[in-house]
Order: sequence, then C-alpha cells, then structure tokens
Amino acid sequence: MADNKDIMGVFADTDTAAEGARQLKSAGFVQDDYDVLTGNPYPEGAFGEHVKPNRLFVFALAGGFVGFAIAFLFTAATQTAFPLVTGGKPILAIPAMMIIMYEMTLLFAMIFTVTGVIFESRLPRPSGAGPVYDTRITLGYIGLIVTTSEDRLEKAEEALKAAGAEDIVRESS
Amino acid sequence: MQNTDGNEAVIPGAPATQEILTQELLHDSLQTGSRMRKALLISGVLSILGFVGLFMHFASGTSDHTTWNFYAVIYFYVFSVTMGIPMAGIGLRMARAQWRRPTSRSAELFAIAGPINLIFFIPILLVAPPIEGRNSLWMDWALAPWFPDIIMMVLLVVTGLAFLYVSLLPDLASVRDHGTGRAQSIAATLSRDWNGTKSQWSLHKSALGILGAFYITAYAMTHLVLASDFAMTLVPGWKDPIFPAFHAVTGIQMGAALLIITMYLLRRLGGLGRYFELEQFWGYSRLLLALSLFYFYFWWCAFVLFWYARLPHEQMVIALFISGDYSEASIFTRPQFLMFLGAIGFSFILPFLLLMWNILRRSIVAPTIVGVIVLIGGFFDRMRLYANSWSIDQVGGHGLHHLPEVNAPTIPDLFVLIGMVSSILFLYLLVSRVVGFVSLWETRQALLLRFVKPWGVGHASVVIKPE
Amino acid sequence: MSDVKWGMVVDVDKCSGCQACVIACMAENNIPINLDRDYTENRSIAWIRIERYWEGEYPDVKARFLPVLCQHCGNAPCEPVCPVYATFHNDQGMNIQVYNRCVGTRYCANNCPYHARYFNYRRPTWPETYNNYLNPDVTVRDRGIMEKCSFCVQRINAATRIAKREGNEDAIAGLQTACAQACPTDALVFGNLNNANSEVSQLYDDERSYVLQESIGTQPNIRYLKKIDEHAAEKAHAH
Amino acid sequence: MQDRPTLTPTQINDELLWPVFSFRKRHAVAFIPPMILLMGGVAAVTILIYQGLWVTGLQRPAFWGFFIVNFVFWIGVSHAGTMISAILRLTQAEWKRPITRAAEVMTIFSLVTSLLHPVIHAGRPWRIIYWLIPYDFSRGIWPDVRSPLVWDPIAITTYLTGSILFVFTALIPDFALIRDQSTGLRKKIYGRLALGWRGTPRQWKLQGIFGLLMSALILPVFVSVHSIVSWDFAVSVVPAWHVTVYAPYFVIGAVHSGVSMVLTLMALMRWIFKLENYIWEDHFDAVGRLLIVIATLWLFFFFLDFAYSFYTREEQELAVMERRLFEWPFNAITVIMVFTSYVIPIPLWLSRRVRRNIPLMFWTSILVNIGMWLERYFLIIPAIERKNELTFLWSNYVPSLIESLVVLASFGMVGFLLLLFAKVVPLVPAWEAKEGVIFREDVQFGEVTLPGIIKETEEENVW
Repeated sequence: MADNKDIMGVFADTDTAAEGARQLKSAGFVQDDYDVLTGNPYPEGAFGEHVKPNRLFVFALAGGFVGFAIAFLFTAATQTAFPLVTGGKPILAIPAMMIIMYEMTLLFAMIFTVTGVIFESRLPRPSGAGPVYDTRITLGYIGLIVTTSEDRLEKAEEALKAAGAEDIVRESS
Repeated sequence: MQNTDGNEAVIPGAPATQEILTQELLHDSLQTGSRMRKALLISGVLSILGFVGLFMHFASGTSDHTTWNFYAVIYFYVFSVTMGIPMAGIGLRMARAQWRRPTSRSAELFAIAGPINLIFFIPILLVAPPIEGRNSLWMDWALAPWFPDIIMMVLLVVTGLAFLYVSLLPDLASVRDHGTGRAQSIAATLSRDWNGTKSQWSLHKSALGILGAFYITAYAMTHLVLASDFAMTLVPGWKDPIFPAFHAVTGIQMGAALLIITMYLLRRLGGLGRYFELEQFWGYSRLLLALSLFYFYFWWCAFVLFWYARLPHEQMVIALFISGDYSEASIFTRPQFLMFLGAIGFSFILPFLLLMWNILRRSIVAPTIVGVIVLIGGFFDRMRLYANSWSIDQVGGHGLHHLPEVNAPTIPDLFVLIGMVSSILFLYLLVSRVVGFVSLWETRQALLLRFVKPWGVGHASVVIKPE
Repeated sequence: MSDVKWGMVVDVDKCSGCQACVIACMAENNIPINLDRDYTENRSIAWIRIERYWEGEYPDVKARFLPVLCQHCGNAPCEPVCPVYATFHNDQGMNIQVYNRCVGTRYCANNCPYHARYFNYRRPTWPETYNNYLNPDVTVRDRGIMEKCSFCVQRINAATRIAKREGNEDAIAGLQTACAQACPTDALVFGNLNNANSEVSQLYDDERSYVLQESIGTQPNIRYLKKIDEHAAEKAHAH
Repeated sequence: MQDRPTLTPTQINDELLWPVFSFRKRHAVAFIPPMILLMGGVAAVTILIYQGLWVTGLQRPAFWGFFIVNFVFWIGVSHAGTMISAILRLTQAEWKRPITRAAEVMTIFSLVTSLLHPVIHAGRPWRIIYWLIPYDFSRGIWPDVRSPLVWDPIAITTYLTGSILFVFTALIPDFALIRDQSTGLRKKIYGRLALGWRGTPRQWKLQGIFGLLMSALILPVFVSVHSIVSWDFAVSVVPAWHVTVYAPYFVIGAVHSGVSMVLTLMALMRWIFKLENYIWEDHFDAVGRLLIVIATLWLFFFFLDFAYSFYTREEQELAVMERRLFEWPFNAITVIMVFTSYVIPIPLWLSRRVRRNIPLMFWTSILVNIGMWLERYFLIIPAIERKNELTFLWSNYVPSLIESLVVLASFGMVGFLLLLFAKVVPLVPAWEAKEGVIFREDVQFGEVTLPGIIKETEEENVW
C-alpha cells in the first residue's frame, strides 16, 4: 500500500505511551498498524505491540555449514596439492583438519549471524533513522508510529493526542 | 502466554499457594501407596543379590585382579553416577539458580547412596594390585593406595550425608509438627530443636554453603585419587593429568542424566508434575548439553596430544582405550574400538546432536531420552576405561608391551550390578517416606521470590535475588 | 634414486673427540666462525658437535665423547610443527631444511630432542680474506633462519647427477659426508642403508648399536655403537 | 544494595557521554603513562627488527622467551570479555550490564596486542605474512595445516572477528544515541555507523537474541583459542610441556587473569570517568565471588599439573621441577606466583567487606595479574631450559632489556587503545544502563526493600 503515511506521537513516559496504545486499539487500529520507538528495550508486549518471528538461527546454521565446507576443502586441498611428509604423519592428518574445520565453522556462523541480525532488523537504512523520527526517543521518550492511509491519519492523531502525546510528528509529503 | 510463562516458572500449573504446597508435599506425597510398597519390597529383595554376587566373586579368588575387571567397571559406574548427582544440585544451589529449587531435594537425596558405595569399595581395595614398581602419585608410600583412598571415600560419603541432613532439617521439623506415624517419630528425633529462628536460618544457610563447597572439593579429590590409583596406575606409560578431571566431569554428566530421568519418573508415577515442569527439564538439559561438550573437550585434549607427539608408549595407550589393535583389519574384531564408539557416540555425539535444538531441550520427553542415552554411554565409557586397564597384568615398564585380552563379564558381575542399583533405589525410596521428594522450604521460599505484576499494557514477572 | 636411504653409524668407541668432523663440517657448509661471544651466549652454530661428559672422580677422570648431529628422524618431531613446510622428510630418508621458506619461528628447534637445530641470531660474517673460501655449492644463511646438518646434501645431489650421467652407481657408492671423510678414526660411517653390502648397513645392525633417546620414538637414520667398556651401558643412556 | 541510584535517561546520557563530547583533563592525564610505555616499546621493537634477535636474551635451547610468555598472557586476558559477556549473558546475570562492553573491548585490544608478539619474535618478521598467505604459489605449497602455528592464527582470527562483530552490533544503539545528541560532522559519522537504527521492538528484541546466540557461538571459540595456544606447547615432545591437562589449565588460568584484569579496569573506569552511578560495590562483590570459584578451579588444575609431573618420576621432568622449585630465580617466582594469584587474594575476597572495598579489590586484582604473568613464565621457560636428556646443552635464559621494554609496552598499548576507544563511544553501554533502570523493581518485604528484576521471558528461540 504505497499511499500509506506515517504519523508518530511522542510520549514522555511509559504509562502515557501504554495509554496511547489502548486509545489506538479503541480507535480501531490493530497491532500491525502501529509500531513503537524506544530508547532502550522494554519488556515485550509492554505496549501491546507484537514482534513478527525471525529466522536468525537459519543464518547461523547456514554459516556453519558454509564454514565447514570451506575449511574442509582448504585443508584437504592444501595437503594433497603438494604432499610433503612431515613427522611421519599421514598426508591427510584428520585431527589437525578437524581443529581448523571447527574454527572456520564457528567463524562463518558468527559472521552470518551478524549479517542476519542486521538484515532481520531491517538495517542498514540508507535514509538514516527515517522521515518520522524524533531525537528525543534516545532521551527516554517513547514514540508510537501509526502507519495508515491518508484518511485515517486524523483519527490516529486525535487518539494519540487524547492519550497525552507531547508532540505529533508527521511524514513530510 | 509469555507473561503467564514467567508465572509458571517455579510452581507451574494451578497458581500454587502455601496451602497447596503444604497439602501436597507434607501430606499427599508422604502417603505410602501400594505401588510404593511393591517398589520398596522388590528393591529390598533384589539388593541381596549384590552381596550374593560379591560372595561368588570372592569364592573365585582375589589373587588375579584381571578377573575382577567388570566388577571395577560396575563399581566405578555406579559410584560416578550416584556421587555425581548431588554435585548437580549443589552446584546450581551455589549458582543461585531459581528454577532448581523444586529439584534440589531429589538430587541431594542421592547422597544416601554413599554407604552402599563404601561397602562395595572394599573389594576394590582388596583386589587392586599393589603400586610397587608402578607409576603412582604416592611415591611408593607403604600405606598407599589403600589408606588415602579409603580416607577420601569416607570423607566424601560423610560430607554428602551431612549436607543432606542439613538441607533436610527444616522439612524434618515440619514433618515433626504435621506428620503422622513412624515418619513423624523419626522426624521428631532427627529434627532436634529446629524451630526456624532467625539465627537457626542464618546458620543453616552458611552450613549449606560450607558443606556444599566441601562436598565439591571432596568429590574432585576422590575422583582424582581413584582415577589414578585404580585406572592410570595399572597402565604402564599412561600419564594423563586430565584424566581425573575427565572422570569427575563424566560423573556429573551421568548424574545430571539420571536426575532428569528421576524427575520424569516422579512426574509420571509420583504425581509431582507441578514441581518438575518444563523449566526444570529445560534447565537440566542445558546443563547436560554443556557437560556432554565437556566430555568431548576433555577427551580430545588428551587424544590430540597422544596423536600428535607419536610417543611409542602413548600410541599404546591410544590403542588400548580408543583404536584397538591396528593389525586387526576389521574394526569389529577390536573390542577396545567398539567400546570407544559406544562411549563417544552415546556420551557426546547423540546427546549433542539432539540437545543442540532448543525445541528438544525445551521439552520433557526429549531430555529424558537423552538422559537414558547418556547413562548407556557412561557405562560404555567406564567399560572402555576399567575393563581394559584392569585386564593388564604387566607391572611397570616404560610402556605397554602388548594389548591385553579383555575378560568377559560373568554372572556375579550382573548380580553385583542389580544388587547395587536396587539397594540404592531401596534406600532412596525409604528416606523419601520421611521427607518426600520435593523440598518444602525451598519451594515455599521460591513462592515468595517470584510474582507477576501488570506492566504497560501486559504483565511481567518479577524475580527477587536476595544476597 | 628413491631406492636410496641415507644413514650413518657413529661408533662412540672409536671417537677420540678430536673435533675434526666439526671443522670439516664448518668448512664444507659455510658455517660462520663462532666467536667466544657466541659460546658465552649459547648461540654457537655447529651442525655436528662433540658432547663431552666427564666420568669418575679426580684423579681417575675419564672423558666421554658423543658426536651429535641431526639424526634425520623418520618421525621427526621438528617437521610437523613448522607452519611453512620449511622442513620435511624426503624420499631418501633425509630431513630437509629449506632456507628460503623459513620464517624463523624456532618451533622446530624447541621440538628437537637432540638440540640439533641452530638459529642464526646474527648475520653471519667472515674475515675479509675468508670470503673466497666459501663453498659455492652451499647457501650462506642470513640471520633469522634455522639451519642444521643436511647430510651434505650438495654432495649427494652432485653424486646423483654424476651417477645418472655415467649410468653406474659408483659415485653414489663412494659418497662421503664431510664429517665422515674427515674422521681420522672412522668413527663416523656414512652410506646407503638400502644397499645391503655397504659398510654402514652392516654396522647398522651391530649388537652394539643403539639409538639416542629411543623412548621418544623418533626412528632416526643415525645409530650409535656403544663404547666397549663396562660402564658404557648405563653411560650411553644415562646422560 | 544501598547505593543503587535511580537515574533518568537524560542523566545517563550526560554522565556516560561526556568523554565523547568533551576532552576533560582527567581523561587527558590518563593518556600519559600508557603513552610513555608505548614509546619505549616502539623504540625497542625498532631496534629489534633492525638489529635482529641477538638483542634479546634468547639462545639455545631456550629459543622462546618473554615474547611468547607475554603473548600467552595477553591471549589469556582476552578471555575476560567473552567470559563476562557470554557466560553472564547466558546465565542472565543482571550485574553484567555495565561491564560487558569494557570487557569485550579489552578482549579485542589485548588480542591485537598479543598478535604482535609472534610477529616480532619471528626470525624474519617481514616474511611472516607467508605464514598465513601461501607464497610458493607456483609450486602449490601452502601453509602446513598440521602445524599448531597455523591453528593459532586461524583460532585467534576467528576470536578477534567474533569479538569485533559482537562489540559493534551491541554498539549500534549507542551510535544512534550519539547521532541524536550531536550535530554536524559527528552527527553524520555516527549516523553512518548507526545504520539508521530507530529502536523498534523488533530491533531491540533482535539485540537480545543476538546477545544469546552470539554468546552460544563465541563460547566454543573462547575455549578453543586458549586450548590451541596451549597446544603450541603441549603437542611437542618437550617433557614438561607435553601435558594433557594444559588446555583446560590454560583456559581457566586465562579466565582467572582476564576477570581480574576486568576488576582492575572497572576500578580505573570508575575513577577516570566518574562512573560511581553505574559501577557499584555490588559489581565488585559479584565479580569477586565469581573469581573465588574461578581461582579455586585454577588451583585444582595447577595441582593436577604439579602432582602428575612427579607421577612417572622421569629424570627430565624431575630436572624441570627442580629448576622450578629450587633454582633461582624460579624458586622465588614459584612462591610469588602461588601467593599472589591465590593465597593472598582469595581469603581476602571471602569477606564481603573486602569485596565491596574498591581500592582493595583494585590492588588484589593487580596482584593476581602479576601472579598469572609469572605463572606463564613458570610454565613455559624451565621446560625448554632443561630439555631432554642431552644435559650438555642445558642453559638458563636471561631476558634482555629490549624484551622487558616490549612487555611493558604491551600493557601501555592496551591502556592507550582503551582510552582512545573511550573517546569515541561510552565504555558503559548507555542503552543497557537504561534497560537496567527500566527492568529494576524494588520489592518491599516487610521492613526491607529487596532489588527485584523484571524477567525477560525466555521464549525467544535461540536456535
């Protein structure tokens, strides 16, 4: 829905923000219509919001497999490429290979995980924090963002106002 | 759903109150039903088998320790498991894990197995070959290894019992006040003049702390001396300082496994589902996963050194405990290798592959199954270590000359196994008739320290961590 | 030439501790001249050295000599620890040191139970007049490199080339390392162990023969012959 | 429990961000000592590279010396970060909050520092790159994966990468904070770094899960790194090095020294950056309690190594133990080591009053680090001084001035980098501090007030 607009109410503290959430609900907005901006983590569902499930562990697993494969190829290939006998050990020295495979598995698992976190939290945003944002968020204020169609913006605004929003930020269009 | 989950945390199901706790733990669970009677009877009868087996063994002679190899396997297996369980309870108590509260009693109750371990330890001392001409920690001390080892064992057992008694005290008092019949009279004599004054509680707390620390130390040291006196010493050229630590850790691993199984049984048969809930199983399966990883880590630390340095005597140790005789073409004709496969497979590979998934960890059946697997793996591991090392008759020498023939287990060994297990079970159930499987005072405290309050739109559970 | 397996036998009974082998080796392999400084700092380089142990109390003191050089082990502890393959085992039973690859981690030296590996702490220097005496067949090792006895690999290669050219094995049969060549008492015997009738392979299985630090299982290609002496037995192992 | 101030977000911002926005005298002065040490080290390394290794005390058979000891020591210190953040995160210990970042950053910097040592200690540092990147490419020769010296770089690189990613991801919210509180160029730069962070519940939740998952991933690395470093010694055939217990022994020793180093760091942070409101006595108390357990474990492994060196009664090991116990200077080193790393601090830490006395904790933690540095020396050097049977070549290693300067400089370097880092971002994670305030819930129990914690439900699926 391209014509959706954002509107954000900035609240001074938790209670008013929670009140704002209630107001929005009573004004007929469902959970997916609004989102919360906070300066630090809050107990989940404190504002009746809900977080869509993420697939972070998939990244970790994939990374693990990739790393393991790379390490296996690297170790096996390098030893067989120029088979020099050292210390009477077999050319394919499996315990030694295992150590390297272990490390690489974890390395790639970690790299993929971080990629996953950034990707799953919808970052990086080239536009920065976005059009509808208020720097007071990081001062402990709480923002309720409503994403809805033009015609319902008014409804959302008065709901937020009624809950005691200090400020209303609109998407500049 | 998530918010109520916090509430479920300690006392799940119907919102527990002090009254419910009192009713269930002090009255219901102390009733001795017919099933319990049967269990007591059977285990009591079977425990006689152990002594029969012991007698048969002695009849066949104590001169040759290689015929006792499976007795050693069985003894050290049971010893490791039963002495390892209290470690799980004590460790979590020290870590101030809230979720362990309902389970710590059923863990610490296993300290009651101490005397049994002590009795069956005597044959080991009699049969084990002297350390003359062998490597040992004792520098050819005349009294070694018998004297120091028996001291360590007694220390461990006594500490365990003392810890158990102290942790029982408050509940004994409540049984004294509200119990009935023989249990009441026993509790009355045992609980002395405990009436829960402030000073008594603080003393109680510090006593638990000190005894717990003492038990952990005793546990580590006992495993140290036993592992080196009754396994490492017997193998020429085997110097492996990590082995005692490995021995101790695998003991705790098996203990945690048995504890999970116990929890499952109490949940199923004991009707204590309220106390052994998802969170408890989740917590212990996490512990079990960690310990299984430790199993591999400690094993690998020794293996990679032996593999890399290629010292002849260490190659023989690898052959003895891991690979078996290289000249044997088929791996299935190498008993050592098969034992090793069983050990590493059931103690590390399977548990790891299963428990690495939170979905499985966070269930009740899966951890139980893994517990069974780990117990089997543990037996394979003890077999790998003791059956092989006790089959060696070579004395001294820089390294092992040839792999020994492993004597097969005999009927007496089977009897001893059944006897030890059932006698421990018997004692366990007997004590549980007086104080029950779940600690009343700990769960009561748990109720105080956790509650749910409204937060924002939803709810949140608050945990209090008193110093 | 893969049917060749070079080895050496050191007869401790014949060794008189004259150090001729040491000098010969230095001349052959361009080993820098050790100044007293190098000895006081324990940084002297000598691919073959005569270890001297005193036995007995004054007045009846005996000196025991033990020539020690790289044992060219079959299970060489020094080889696998090198991160860059600077040392490895070739198909002629020799332990090869490749100076170009060496980065100087000195791990091999730590792991050599025979102390047979030497490190160039300084850039080697010779008095001006000596520069023309250096052996053109042998690299001069710069500072920061490990070096050790190479069984005079330059001679082996030369002999192998000649043998191939002339199509007979004489050159190889008569091959000598510098130390063996210089030994006045023939205490050092070098040769091809795969050639059954070579002197070295006959002495190799002599009942006096033993291996330095056998317990480490390095399987060297150099064996020692015990001193004929009632004390020899424990001496050979004790020190 | 008494001094737990309730802070407003604004106050937290002001108190944590001042080193970033201003450059006060106390911060500037703190730079001086590490700078001096660092200068000495730079000079020393220059001489070393130009002159060659003869300027060190290395010789035969002690081919490894101070550099390797120091390398092992700093690798050990680097284990603090993961220990603190990962393990405490997994066990959800509340008190970890203010010290995680400092610890993790110390991990990174001590890893970087330790990585310098193998390079400068090599005979031809300019060729060390070949160690990692295959050079004889035309001949297809690559590094030998059988060598522990190849396992090392791979393990350490993994650990370093992991820690950097760990720290960076946890930094994003604070980058956003600085972005919002600043203007001009700084706003632009931090805006880039913040990747457009907004603070939606999803982002916060992912932060939480990331913490757990990353901890679960980095813990195995944490264990493996120091194990592999220990195998540099243990897989060799040098009698007193070839000990199976080395891997866990080194790891637990690393944690011991690392966590004590974190104590030192906490005290210094508290003094230099005035963090009394964030780093409380409670934290020192908690770390102290943790250290008692760790130190006792360390003692157990020390005992294992010690006892079993007499187990086989072989001449060579006994010679090494004789050197360690009876010969100067090792007799002194052994005594100092045992006393400073266990006998003095642990009994002190048993008393709650000592654990909450910050100057005392500071000095005891310094003691432990001295002890643990000596422990590495005690473990590594005598074994090669008394190597194998050829007694003809046994000799004693005496470190040179150059080496000592480099060792001192390594401390300077870590301190310098930490101070520099403090100039860029707050050493105490601001968002975690705020979270701590939000999640705190004091509960009235009759007369007393106990600190409670609002528990995050462990619903999120870690795997």
